[in-house]
Amino acid sequence: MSAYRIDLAGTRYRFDSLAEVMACASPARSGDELAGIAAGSAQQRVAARWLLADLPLVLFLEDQLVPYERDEVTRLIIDSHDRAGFAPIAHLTVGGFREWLLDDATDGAALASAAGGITPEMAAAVSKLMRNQDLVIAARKIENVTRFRNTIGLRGRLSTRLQPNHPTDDPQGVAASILDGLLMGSGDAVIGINPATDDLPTIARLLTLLDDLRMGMDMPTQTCVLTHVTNTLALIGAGAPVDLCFQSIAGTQTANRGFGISLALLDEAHDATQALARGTVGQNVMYFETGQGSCLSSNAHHGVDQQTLECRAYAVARRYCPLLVNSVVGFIGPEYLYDGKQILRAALEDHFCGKLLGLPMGLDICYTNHAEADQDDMDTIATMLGVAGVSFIMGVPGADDVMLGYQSTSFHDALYLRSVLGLAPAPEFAAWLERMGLTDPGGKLLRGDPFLASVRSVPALGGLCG
Amino acid sequence: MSAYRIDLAGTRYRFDSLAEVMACASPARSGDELAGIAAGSAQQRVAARWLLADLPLVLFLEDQLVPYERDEVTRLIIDSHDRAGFAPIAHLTVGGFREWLLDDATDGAALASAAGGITPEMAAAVSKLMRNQDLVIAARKIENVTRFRNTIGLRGRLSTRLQPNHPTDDPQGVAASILDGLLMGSGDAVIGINPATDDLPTIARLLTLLDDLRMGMDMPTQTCVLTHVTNTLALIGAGAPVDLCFQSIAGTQTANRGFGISLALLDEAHDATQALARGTVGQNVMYFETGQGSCLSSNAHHGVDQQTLECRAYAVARRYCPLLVNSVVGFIGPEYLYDGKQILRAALEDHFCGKLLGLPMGLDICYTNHAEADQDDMDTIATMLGVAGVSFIMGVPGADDVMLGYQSTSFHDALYLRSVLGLAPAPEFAAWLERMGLTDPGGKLLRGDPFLASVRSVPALGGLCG
Amino acid sequence: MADRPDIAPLRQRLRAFTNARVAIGRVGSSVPTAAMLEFQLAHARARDAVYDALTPGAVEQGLAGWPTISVHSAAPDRATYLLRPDLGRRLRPEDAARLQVEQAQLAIVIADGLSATATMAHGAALARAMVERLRHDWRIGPMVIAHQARVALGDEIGEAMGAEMVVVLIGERPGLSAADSLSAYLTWAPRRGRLDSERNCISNIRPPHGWSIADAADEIVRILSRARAARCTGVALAGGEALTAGEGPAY
Amino acid sequence: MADRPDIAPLRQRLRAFTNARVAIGRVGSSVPTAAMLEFQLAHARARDAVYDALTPGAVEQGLAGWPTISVHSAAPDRATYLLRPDLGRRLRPEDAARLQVEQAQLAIVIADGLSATATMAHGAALARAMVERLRHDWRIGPMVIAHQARVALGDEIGEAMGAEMVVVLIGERPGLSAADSLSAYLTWAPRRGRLDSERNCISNIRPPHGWSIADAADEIVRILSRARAARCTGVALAGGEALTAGEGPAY
Ligand code: B12
Ligand code: B12
Repeated sequence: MSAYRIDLAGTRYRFDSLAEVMACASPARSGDELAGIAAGSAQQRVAARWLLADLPLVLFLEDQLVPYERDEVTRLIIDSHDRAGFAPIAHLTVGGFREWLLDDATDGAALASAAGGITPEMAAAVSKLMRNQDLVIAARKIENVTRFRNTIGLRGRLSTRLQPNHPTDDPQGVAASILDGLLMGSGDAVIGINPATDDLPTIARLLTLLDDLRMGMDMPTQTCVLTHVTNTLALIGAGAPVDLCFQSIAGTQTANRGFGISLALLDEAHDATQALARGTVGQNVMYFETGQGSCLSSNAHHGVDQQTLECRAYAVARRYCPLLVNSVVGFIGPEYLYDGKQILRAALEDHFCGKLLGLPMGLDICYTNHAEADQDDMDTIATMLGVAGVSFIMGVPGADDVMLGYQSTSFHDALYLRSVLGLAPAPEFAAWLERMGLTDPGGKLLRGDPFLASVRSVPALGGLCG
Repeated sequence: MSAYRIDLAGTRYRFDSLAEVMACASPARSGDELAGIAAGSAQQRVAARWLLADLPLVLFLEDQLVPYERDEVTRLIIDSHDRAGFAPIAHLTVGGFREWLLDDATDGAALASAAGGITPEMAAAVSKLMRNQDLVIAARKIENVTRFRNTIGLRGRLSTRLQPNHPTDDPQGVAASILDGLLMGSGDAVIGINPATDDLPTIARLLTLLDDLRMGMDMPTQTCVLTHVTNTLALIGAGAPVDLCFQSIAGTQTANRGFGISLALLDEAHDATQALARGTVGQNVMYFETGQGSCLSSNAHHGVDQQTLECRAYAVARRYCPLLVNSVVGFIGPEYLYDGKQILRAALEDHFCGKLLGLPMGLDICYTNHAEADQDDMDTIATMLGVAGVSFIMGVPGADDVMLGYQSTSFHDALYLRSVLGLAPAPEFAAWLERMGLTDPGGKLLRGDPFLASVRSVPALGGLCG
Repeated sequence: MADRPDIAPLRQRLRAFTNARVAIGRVGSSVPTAAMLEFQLAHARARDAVYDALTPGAVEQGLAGWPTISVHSAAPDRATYLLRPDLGRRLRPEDAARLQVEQAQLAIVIADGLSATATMAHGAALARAMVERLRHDWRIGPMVIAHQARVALGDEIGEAMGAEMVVVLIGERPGLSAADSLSAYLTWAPRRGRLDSERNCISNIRPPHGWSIADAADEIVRILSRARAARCTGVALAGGEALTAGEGPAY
Repeated sequence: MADRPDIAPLRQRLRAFTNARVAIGRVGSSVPTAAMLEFQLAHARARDAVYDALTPGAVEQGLAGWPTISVHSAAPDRATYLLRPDLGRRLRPEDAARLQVEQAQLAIVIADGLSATATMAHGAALARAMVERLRHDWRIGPMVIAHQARVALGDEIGEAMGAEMVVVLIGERPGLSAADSLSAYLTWAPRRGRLDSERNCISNIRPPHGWSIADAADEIVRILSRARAARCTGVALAGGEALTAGEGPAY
């Protein structure tokens, strides 16, 4: 750990560590203020950025923000670093890296082959030098494609996680939301329930419900109950129909311990899920969720800013070639992301950094009622991410999650994005929607009456279809 | 003026006038708070919206927010109301009007033929019920095309006003900025200077400079010095090369008097400018600027909210079939639009309402240093407007207007929008850019060396080209 | 703005199974006006619930004379509370001393959390139901009414009162469809620095839509007695339910 | 991050004619890193200028002993000032009375406006240059140093002092490239309710880039004597310059 200094407009700024440079270079953010590591003034923030711009990328391989000896995530990052991928950018400063990313000559292929050589810290650093439009331009270039029963992340596509939560995990309540979502063209990324309970029999029942629905309607998609990875392991052992293994992950070993996980446990879960070999077009089996603030929230932040820590969670994720990764960007509350502006910025950073590191990034564009945000902000964030090429977003009935007490994107929001940006669902799912009479050949949503008639015989839909 | 009441969630809300309903239904905005007419609580705001949603559109033809007898803008609105255009929507409430606008069955043609039947107050009212995404969806449908030496407002196009201001109106300083802008593909909407002075000889010199440059480079675009309409009339009289007649306008007679104008004066200016017949592909000759807050700023707001007054300025504008209209949305400062969120919202409203009323809407996406906004906000606003189909934006060197002391969009910002949204300049100008070797046949910007060589002979460029 | 006649029946069927905003219809890609305004009203009310202040009188009234003591966290106001959860987890210094004279085996805290609306609606009733069930087995102190409180404030309160166990009844962050939902967080051997993994939680206490008061109180009693036997709460206590996956759908 | 070598010459040529941010180069569609950071630094400094406080000492020092009197507008702080221009146009009540004892023909106000940085940089020097030129023709009162002031605050000040004319030297809103630009606003027969069309303005006083102090003072003197003769300022006074359009380019 060495000190960093810069003279700017007649003032000398001093930072005691690389972590301090990174924290001060971040855009204003309540979580970094809560942690006491944010820049004290706008000029200090610019000074930190200027300093950062001139630091060589290789420095991040030497000066560890979280010590190698004490953190398995750092060890993962350093030990798996792809020197060959890094070669084309090894000579750059952070400021030069920004320009390389934005240069027209740097295309998707160049970015893909560099991904393994870019560490989370490098991604975080360069993102701090990027304006919102830079984050859009660079993210758009990157196409990270994954497959299970359909193909996620192709250019010109936008998928959705259908999120049919219910406060008491009532199967018919869940099914009602799923039916509503399908009628709105939602569900190609995954149909995924956050269970209200950790009770294994209940979760097993939900998994069976989802599998019966999927098979009954012959849907080319995957399902998931977002319970703890240990539960999923137990359910796999008991023969429950598990498509994807879900887990929340964070950027430090200690924070992951707070989540009750370790790399060893994730390795085990990944192997067990892949052994089921339930995918048809591919075998990406993991679904991870992340979100700025989780390390601070569990007191495991090592004085590092929340956005850099978020990027480190992506290093954990990419070890497992996940089908889906999404940042639940406004979920916890205003103590980490204060208002619509901070949520938007964090969403663009998470999306860009995740994609840069090679991940199939979706976003849970959301806010809580104690944050300074509203639907107008969600519309803005969704549009920006749509232009940036987000892989998937959430689909929640009417945007109101009645179990988790927050607002996410609605089925309508996805239709809006698809319509104004000319995007389509995953190709296999789009074909299914058309086959079922839910969309016309141009992909335009229809009323769905033939669909309702045809799925009346699916037992899991019980009396819902009338 | 009658009172309006509604019961909502056990509370009775009462509004003393339609103006009060409109003001309370507006999204939170510092200018309405300054005027003392904003909603006092979030619930009161929703109550006003609910009430507004159920009011019939025809009410706005009867209950005048600004008295007919005392205001020539009101008289213009009422006397020029197009009953035939209004017929298809005459039966609707404001809430139903929103749904009509968003319905897939309502296409651009339907909207164009209704435009003359929609009053500014109806447009303002429905916009208050629209989320940001609604404002995008509806605005996108509308294509208002105008022509002078090129064609502005076509779908898939984005034009720019090249704004080469200089603190002392120095001709070479102005020319330097113009050259920079052309090298960046800017200038198809207009090359327009805000003069630092009202001195007629200086303005005449600037007009001649612009005309010489345009002819010297054979550019299919128009030029303008944004001085007061009386000055332009005098300059026309003196034979100066005037392409477009500029004027700032507002939504009430009193506010316009504050600007030193009246409809009669604008009529005269319009006629005089058209008589010059300098257009080649069309004869739209007026260029208007507006901006929320101008009426309140001149104490001429009649207790009406600033967004409704802004819409009334559009009624003034459409009388003259202008080539260009733009709202200078964040120019005055935080007392009217507090932060990035309020500027964005106002920008989307102004853009949608202007287009709905039939205008070729551009936006000066901007902020001042005493507002809570920064470049990230500008990126967001520009992207949203790009998706919404804005006709033109400003192009200022490095986004920094060194004369007016505010930040607008840069040449780069326009390139960004064109690249991520697949937009092109006005067709005639795009062809010129290619002809001059400034872009390749795909529209991609080149280095411009052949252009620099070829314009070296234009006298107005003096020693600039080296 | 009325429902399209042909949408209403499906909506009614789906709405019978969930209070999620299903089958709200659409115009183009957009939400119909009425559904949009309902959403905005719900949002306005949820925002108000966040800023609602806990009036001790409202709680005391429901406690039928059981003694109370009011304490404040170190967060002086709502704005600070929202941005500084660390302050909401610490007592205002003068209040710690006041609590030390109130020794008890079981400390019950009625806290505003993120919804004083929820606390005022259900806090006193649940506390009373707990007392009825527990007074013979536990020495219960005065009800601690806590302002600008986070869950972990219970740790310092319980520690000051020398309690074996603390139960914090606290307003959950208000959702659009539920601004009055209460949670109970149970912590064995409360003391500053306890982790959330060392607690248990019963959420969604909200008659008639969520847990009833009686059922929630029974569940709390059940956990309390298991905790006393195991001398712990949290993940160490959880588990025990056998997994019988594959038993077939229950719908 | 260095300039591309082939861009520098054009940049140098263009920059010689304007301080606009011309020829900053591009990477793809974007601004190069160094130019972006320069912009951000300028923005940070302009923001600071807005919040900079006017220290009367800094102004008094430059006035070489000329008496001063400090007044405040009705806007109690900067945040209020920014949102409530109406308050910045009214005197704090106690200050009006203090001014009434200071009768003068010409009132000179040195006001913070939107950039105390500008006021502290050039306010005193310009006021002194005015006094030197005017003291024999005008009875000048003490310099009024005004805090949280808008242009129109001069109307109430001039009225209280019984002045024929008020000159307000006030900090312009800071731009990115000029955070220290001063304006002079001149109003004949100042009284509350005057319109902006009844004033004249000299802006961009900012040596060495804008008006020099001497030239600005001369221009103010010129307008003052014309105003005295015409007994008005504003649009009624302006004009007079003959139009000689078509005289050909001057570049
Ligand atoms: C903001 C601004 C405005 C705003 C003012 C509203 C507001 N609420 O702030 C608006 C957009 C309304 C405006 C309008 C005009 N402005 Co103006 N404006 C400015 C700007 C960019 C900043 C002013 C500032 O910082 N003031 C300091 C703060 C503290 O003052 P304030 O009390 O908050 O605001 C008052 C003054 O700004 C004043 N004011 C603003 N413009 C003008 C112009 C004149 C001639 C006068 C007498 C007063 C005046 O009105 C405000 C309300 O009382 C300056 C540029 C600059 N470098 O100064 C141009 C500037 C002052 N304006 C200018 C002009 C020409 C005009 C217009 C005549 C344009 C037109 N052709 O219609 C109108 C007329 C205003 C009027 N009613 O008489 C010129 C003045 C040139 C000159 N030397 O006379 C300037 C220098 C810009 C330029 N170079 O073109 N303006
Ligand atoms: C916000 C929230 C979180 C946040 C808390 C961080 C924060 N800074 O607020 C995060 C995302 C970290 C979180 C994590 C988890 N949560 Co949680 N969370 C919630 C939520 C949505 C709101 C909580 C609230 O309003 N609290 C009130 C305020 C005033 O309290 P606070 O002091 O500000 O915040 C504390 C509590 O929220 C507490 N907390 C949050 N979740 C949980 C879960 C358990 C089991 C415990 C003991 C405590 C706890 O931790 C916070 C910090 O001390 C509730 C839903 C609900 N309806 O209540 C679910 C909820 C409480 N969480 C739940 C679960 C299952 C979890 C996890 C175990 C998920 C997982 N599988 O990893 C983890 C574990 C947390 C831990 N470290 O032990 C369940 C609990 C079910 C139950 N009856 O046991 C709930 C009810 C949601 C649900 N139905 O699925 N959660």
